[in-house]
Amino acid sequence: MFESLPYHALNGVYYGFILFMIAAGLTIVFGVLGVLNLAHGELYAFGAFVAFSIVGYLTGLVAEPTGPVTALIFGAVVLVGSLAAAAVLLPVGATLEAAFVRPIYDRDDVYQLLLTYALLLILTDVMKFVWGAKPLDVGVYDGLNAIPTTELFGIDYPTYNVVVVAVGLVVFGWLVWFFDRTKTGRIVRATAIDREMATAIGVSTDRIFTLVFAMGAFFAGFGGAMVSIGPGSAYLEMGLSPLVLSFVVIVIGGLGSLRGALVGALLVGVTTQVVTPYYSELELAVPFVLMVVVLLVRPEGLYGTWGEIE
Amino acid sequence: MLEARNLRKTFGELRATDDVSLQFGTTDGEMVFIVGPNGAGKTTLVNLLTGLLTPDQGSVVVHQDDGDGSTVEREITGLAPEKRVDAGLVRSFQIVHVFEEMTVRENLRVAVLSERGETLNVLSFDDGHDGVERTVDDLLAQFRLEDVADEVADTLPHGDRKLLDVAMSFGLEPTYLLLDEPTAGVATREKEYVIETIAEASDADDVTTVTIEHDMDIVKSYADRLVVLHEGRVFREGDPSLLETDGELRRVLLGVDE
Amino acid sequence: MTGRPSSSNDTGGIERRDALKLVGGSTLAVALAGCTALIGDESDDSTEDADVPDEPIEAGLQTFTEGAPAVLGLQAQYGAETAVRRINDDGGVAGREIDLDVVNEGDEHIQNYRQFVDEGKDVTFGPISSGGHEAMVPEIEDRGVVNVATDGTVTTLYEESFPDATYSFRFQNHDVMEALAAVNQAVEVLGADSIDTYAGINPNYAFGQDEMALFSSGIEKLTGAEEVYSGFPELGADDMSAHVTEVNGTEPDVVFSSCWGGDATLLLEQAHANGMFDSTDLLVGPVLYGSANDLSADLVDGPIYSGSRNFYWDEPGTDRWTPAADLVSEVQSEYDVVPTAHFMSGYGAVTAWATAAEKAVDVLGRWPEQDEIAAILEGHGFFTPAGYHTIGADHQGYSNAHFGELAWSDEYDAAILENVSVFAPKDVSPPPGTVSGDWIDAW
Amino acid sequence: MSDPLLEVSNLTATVAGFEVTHGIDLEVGEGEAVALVGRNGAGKTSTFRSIMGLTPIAGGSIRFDGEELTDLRSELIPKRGIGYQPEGRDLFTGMTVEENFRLPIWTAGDARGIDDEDAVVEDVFDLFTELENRRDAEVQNLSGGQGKMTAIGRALALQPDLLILDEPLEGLAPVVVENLKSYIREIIDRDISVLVAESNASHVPEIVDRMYVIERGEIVDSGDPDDLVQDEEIQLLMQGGGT
Amino acid sequence: MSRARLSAENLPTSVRVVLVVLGLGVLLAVPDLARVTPLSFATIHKGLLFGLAAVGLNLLLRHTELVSFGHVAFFGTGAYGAAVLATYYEVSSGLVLLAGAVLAATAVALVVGYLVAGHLDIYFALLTLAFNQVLFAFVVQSSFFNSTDGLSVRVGVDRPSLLGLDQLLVSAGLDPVQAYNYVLYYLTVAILVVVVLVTWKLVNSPFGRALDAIGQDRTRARFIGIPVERYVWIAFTISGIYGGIAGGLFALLQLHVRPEPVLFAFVSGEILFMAILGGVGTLVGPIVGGVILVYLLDLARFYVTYYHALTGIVLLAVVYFLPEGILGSLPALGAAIERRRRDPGLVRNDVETVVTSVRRSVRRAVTTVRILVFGVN
Repeated sequence: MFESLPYHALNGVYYGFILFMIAAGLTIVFGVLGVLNLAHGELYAFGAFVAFSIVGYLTGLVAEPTGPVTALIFGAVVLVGSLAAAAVLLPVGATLEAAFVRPIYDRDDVYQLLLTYALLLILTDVMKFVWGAKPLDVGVYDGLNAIPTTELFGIDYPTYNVVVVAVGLVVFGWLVWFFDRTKTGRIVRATAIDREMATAIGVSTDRIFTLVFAMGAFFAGFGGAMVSIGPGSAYLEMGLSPLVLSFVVIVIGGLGSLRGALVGALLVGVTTQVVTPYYSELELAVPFVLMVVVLLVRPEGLYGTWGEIE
Repeated sequence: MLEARNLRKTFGELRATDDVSLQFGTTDGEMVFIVGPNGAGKTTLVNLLTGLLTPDQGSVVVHQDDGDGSTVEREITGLAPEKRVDAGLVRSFQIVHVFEEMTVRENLRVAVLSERGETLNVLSFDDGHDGVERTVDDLLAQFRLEDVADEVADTLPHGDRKLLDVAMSFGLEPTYLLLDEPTAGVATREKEYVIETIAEASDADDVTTVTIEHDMDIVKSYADRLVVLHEGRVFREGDPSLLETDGELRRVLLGVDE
Repeated sequence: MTGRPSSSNDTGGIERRDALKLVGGSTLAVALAGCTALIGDESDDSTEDADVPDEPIEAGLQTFTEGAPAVLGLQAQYGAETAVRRINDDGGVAGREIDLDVVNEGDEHIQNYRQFVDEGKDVTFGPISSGGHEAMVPEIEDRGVVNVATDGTVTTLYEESFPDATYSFRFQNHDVMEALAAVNQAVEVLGADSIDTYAGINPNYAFGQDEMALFSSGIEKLTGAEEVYSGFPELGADDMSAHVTEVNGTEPDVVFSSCWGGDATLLLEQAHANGMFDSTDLLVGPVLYGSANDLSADLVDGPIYSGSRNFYWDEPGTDRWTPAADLVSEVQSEYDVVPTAHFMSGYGAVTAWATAAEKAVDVLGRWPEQDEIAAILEGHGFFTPAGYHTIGADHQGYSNAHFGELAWSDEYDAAILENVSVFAPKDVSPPPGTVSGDWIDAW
Repeated sequence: MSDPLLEVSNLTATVAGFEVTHGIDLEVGEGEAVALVGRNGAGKTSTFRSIMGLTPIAGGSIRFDGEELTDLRSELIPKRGIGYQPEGRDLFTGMTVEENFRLPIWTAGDARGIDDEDAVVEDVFDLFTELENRRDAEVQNLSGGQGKMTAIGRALALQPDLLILDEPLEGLAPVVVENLKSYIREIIDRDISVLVAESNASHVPEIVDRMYVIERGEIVDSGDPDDLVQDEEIQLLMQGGGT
Repeated sequence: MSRARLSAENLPTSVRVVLVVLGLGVLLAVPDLARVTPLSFATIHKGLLFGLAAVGLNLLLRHTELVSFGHVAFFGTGAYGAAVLATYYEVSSGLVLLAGAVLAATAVALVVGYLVAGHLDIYFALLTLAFNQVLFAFVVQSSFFNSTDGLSVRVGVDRPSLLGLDQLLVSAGLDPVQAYNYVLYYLTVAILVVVVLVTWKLVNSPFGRALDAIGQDRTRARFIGIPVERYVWIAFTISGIYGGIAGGLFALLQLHVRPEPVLFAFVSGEILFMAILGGVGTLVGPIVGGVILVYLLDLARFYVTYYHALTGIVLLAVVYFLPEGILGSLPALGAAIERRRRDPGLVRNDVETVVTSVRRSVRRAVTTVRILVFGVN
């Protein structure tokens, strides 16, 4: 009964990295701006739709993969397309922050929730207007899987999954590098830790907030793009469940903690995938039970410190 | 009597409270003042006594009259703050803690209602208790808050908020009242009045007060006993006249080399 | 029960001659079938003298118009609109045109129905959701405005929960039909003797659970096969690899899946990517073809058979059944999709009601009341491009069930079915008044 | 005398809509070291925060180097050349001492005309020699004195024309206080203007040339520190006695 | 968190009396209003029920200042409580069903409340959300609750009886469905009035003041002797009971209960938004918010294609222009209009303000683009 366990764990790792990419943006925004962005899931969906258009266009320019080399080219084109799709989210996120979120930072939390909920609804219809009401599948999944990866090791693990894990690791690595090593990243951290003091050394918190929200949107969109080039498709309400799961992930990991988001995501991903085949009925409940247990035992989450990115 | 026994509390590498043993209320209505430079551990000690912090080591004990003249010891080290209030232990805060969106009267009313064990009452109106209102009126008068009785707390000048904080503590009819810098930020002319009120109330109701205070004039005039903390330890304990006589104490406390 | 399916070369289960008798000469039936030539220009004037109001018929359809389930819902909408268009082009129902309002069903089925009734709708159609339909039935009975469900195929609904419904009908067959058609198809492809083990991957809600249960009892009856795995990914899942992995681990002869919409594409994509077709001989799915327009050529590659409920657009063949002749091109030019079974859900629901209403006007000589239309709908027979349908005395639809091998068509740029088998209603669904479970047990 | 570097006139600041300072006037000349002395809560911190643009101003003006600061966005004020060590430390926790020094250069270095970032950082370490071997320590692990030094160092890294220090000596052990005083004197010797707040008047004469006494949000006296510290009335005030 | 003091309570008593009478009048007239206007009676009824749940949520939100993301758990528990009694125990008395609803919700609220009472802020919010989703997952998986198809609230096909009042109306010649809905509606109104009165009494009692104390300064509350966690627990349970009553009535209204509409966590969010929309600082604002949001969510789709956006824009407008929610902002709005009537010159200022803020927004957007193109700093 349990001989497939390693496969389930591998599937969980892949799923965890998908969750991580979505949750990372949410946790950054929350960590720095202190705003729980309910529209995050829609930005993720937005990324998926944009990826449908951009990746679809780009792969239309290259041939379907026929051998390992063309497959690699194909894969590269898809990845570039996904990045381009996520990049579209940068101005979207920045505009949302500057136009809508900024005026209400000093309002009560609940109004921020209401505002981001309103944005969620509006974004949904923006997508409906642009891409229509039906699910869209860019259909590059098969082409991606034509790149041989794990077959070389005799494991039947779709190349797409390998790509997601690799990309997820790169995203994590990049984020850690950004916040630990770059000037801008450390300025962002300083702003998160102490807004006033950051101002007092010359940081424009307005700009940092815009940047961070744009970044959050970028990673949400990138997560969406990665899903959209995978076996799933882009559809309007696709953001709801990842949004709720992202809450779970960042709470388990500790609010504002990147490492926490990664560990939380992998924990949720692997647990869900390992439990699901044996106890299907628990699939929905697993992440939440996990979160309740973590919060009751460690109220701060596994890593987190409030408002600090680490 | 309220007693600290070998209390110790560390934060990281910092020993905020280091093996402190003290007794308060050895005489009825005693006024003890705790003084010491910033960082001496005064507030930490009060937090340990009132249950905001749990000590790493040591215990907090109250000696209670068991009714037939003898006293029993009751250890309250692990007791929740609200339970300590029942045991007669009340405090005010250095940073004002009042209910910002309530009026002054409402603030006092909650305290008095709580003291009377009425807070679970849902059948009456909060302002429908004559006895409570009389007490609130008394407190308002006692702390000169009548004029601002219907002002919302967060619109009050700092001094009045401070007075309100202290007044709420008095509304709880404490046996032991721990006051963390009750006069900090209070206008100078009102300072005397605040401390005078505390002294009077302490006398009248046999309340033992433990007050953190920086103003040495006040300490000199009102202290029955002085406790000097320095670097987490009890540096001196005794008569307030020490302030005049003890050179080392003056240096530590006032930063004055003489 | 023999389990012996009729093939597509038969007459399609229902005898044409019987069917034509039931048409009763109504122009409408012909219009709906999409072929006025069927009875030439011999028009029937009986409804023209009837006492019928002038204003159009207000009709409401609730269906999933957006998001993941729109894969099915929009097809139903296209179907209903196409039927309405044809009816109106042909002069309406006893001279009355139909005005169709479409609304997204969401999770608010009862609320939607109430709103339609409050707006004064003469008839309502929908929903897709089976749970939503179940919730609506008593409300429909209370309000007394006829609703013909497009879908909502809970098996037990009219068998056990509401055996005495008056105003609530369902055009689609109940889901026992699809599950049993899948059983029969599997037996036909692999042979009963070669099926020793089976597995299931079904959406984790009432529909998926029911379908799996029905498939299990059916296949065990016919082949004595043993279930080796049954997984239930949540509806609208992001990932099914756990279940595919388990299937790979247990290597069943047949895999059954009632996944639909995005779940169906997800399943096929992950099944291919994880090499599931190396581990199993056959995948049968009653509603996979619902995603015909969202599949790609590589996804339909493999031993995959899909049901298409009571309608597959190439069956009966257009050369033999002219009403279907123009349909695909009409739908493709109008909506840029090939029609699927859910198209017929919408088309058929509207047609069922419209033909019944027309028949009622014929009989009564005036516009019928709700209960009169309802009475006529019981046991009502009518044609659509899919052939002949009846609404049983138990208020649910009975029509032929279609099943075939998934294949790719460059011509249509969509998935198609090849080697379509057609199962007569009596072979795959219990007679009205019999509970499905009991019926299968009695095989 | 030329125009003062910093000129605060008639400054009224509000916190939560409540006036915390009333008509403050003070000046700091080029290269001058000035103290603002008063008890806890007298209005020192509010005055400083107003200068830094962190506390809203209800009236009055703040001129720095001939420019009006009151309309300036607060993040531009450090870029004009004011370094600020807030009361407490408010260091950027989770980051090293060195990072705390580099941050202001990254944000305001261009505006301050700093070309050689490393040179500036080393300069700060040269001043606070005992931070040298704590360079890579995360700031939350520093002792009280080291924390204060880091906070001052961070303000210095801006290469400010004016350094505002809010109770730099508060809460430190006497030895450390002496140490820190000598550092501050060294900074003053580098021709940086300093405005320092103190609640303990006794330190002041050793550090500054001139002092203001603040009480209840108003400047009540100013002059030579040596004279003022001897003044009975000021002593009384500082100890909190009545007037 | 600090909230401005309740503006609505600053209204003169006479105005308030007029408003109360007006409100009650409108409530009572809804069935007739719905007959002569295109307003949907059923939707308003549903909105009132969600509003009732939002009143319960607001008890926590306004007084203890805790944001619950899991309030629909109690609404759903209540609804299912009634459905289980009807389906499995053939209970046909509406009152008994309602009692079952309240009992079920109370039990769940007691358990959840005990576990979350010590948590604050976002942790409280997300814990309540988690319990909500665990409950949802449990019901969806359970064949006892008939998983996603849900349970009927009828015995057979019969509607529950409502104290025989509906029968009375039927014998007076009313259509049975209409009779049932009218009686249920007026029962709802009666319960609503009672609940509002009880809430009013509650929040103005010593206990209510203690809850305010907890919300405004937990530490202080503790140090005046209030057992904070216990009181939060009690308040949480009371708020859950409101949810249960509303859910039970909803079960009686819909006569069928399915998990998504009454247990899914997003509906919890909607209840929260109802309270904010109507006015957190007011007693009956959440009811107004409930009716409006339910109306938008349920019926906007009948009228416009982009109904999500419509709802979103309404909410945006409330956030920006009615900062205290609809009811909460009425006094300020009234005063502003009154001022402008007396001094029309102010309108010009308003226009200027709008122009300036638009210009500022444009400038911000330009800056934003510049940041993106040239990077930060």
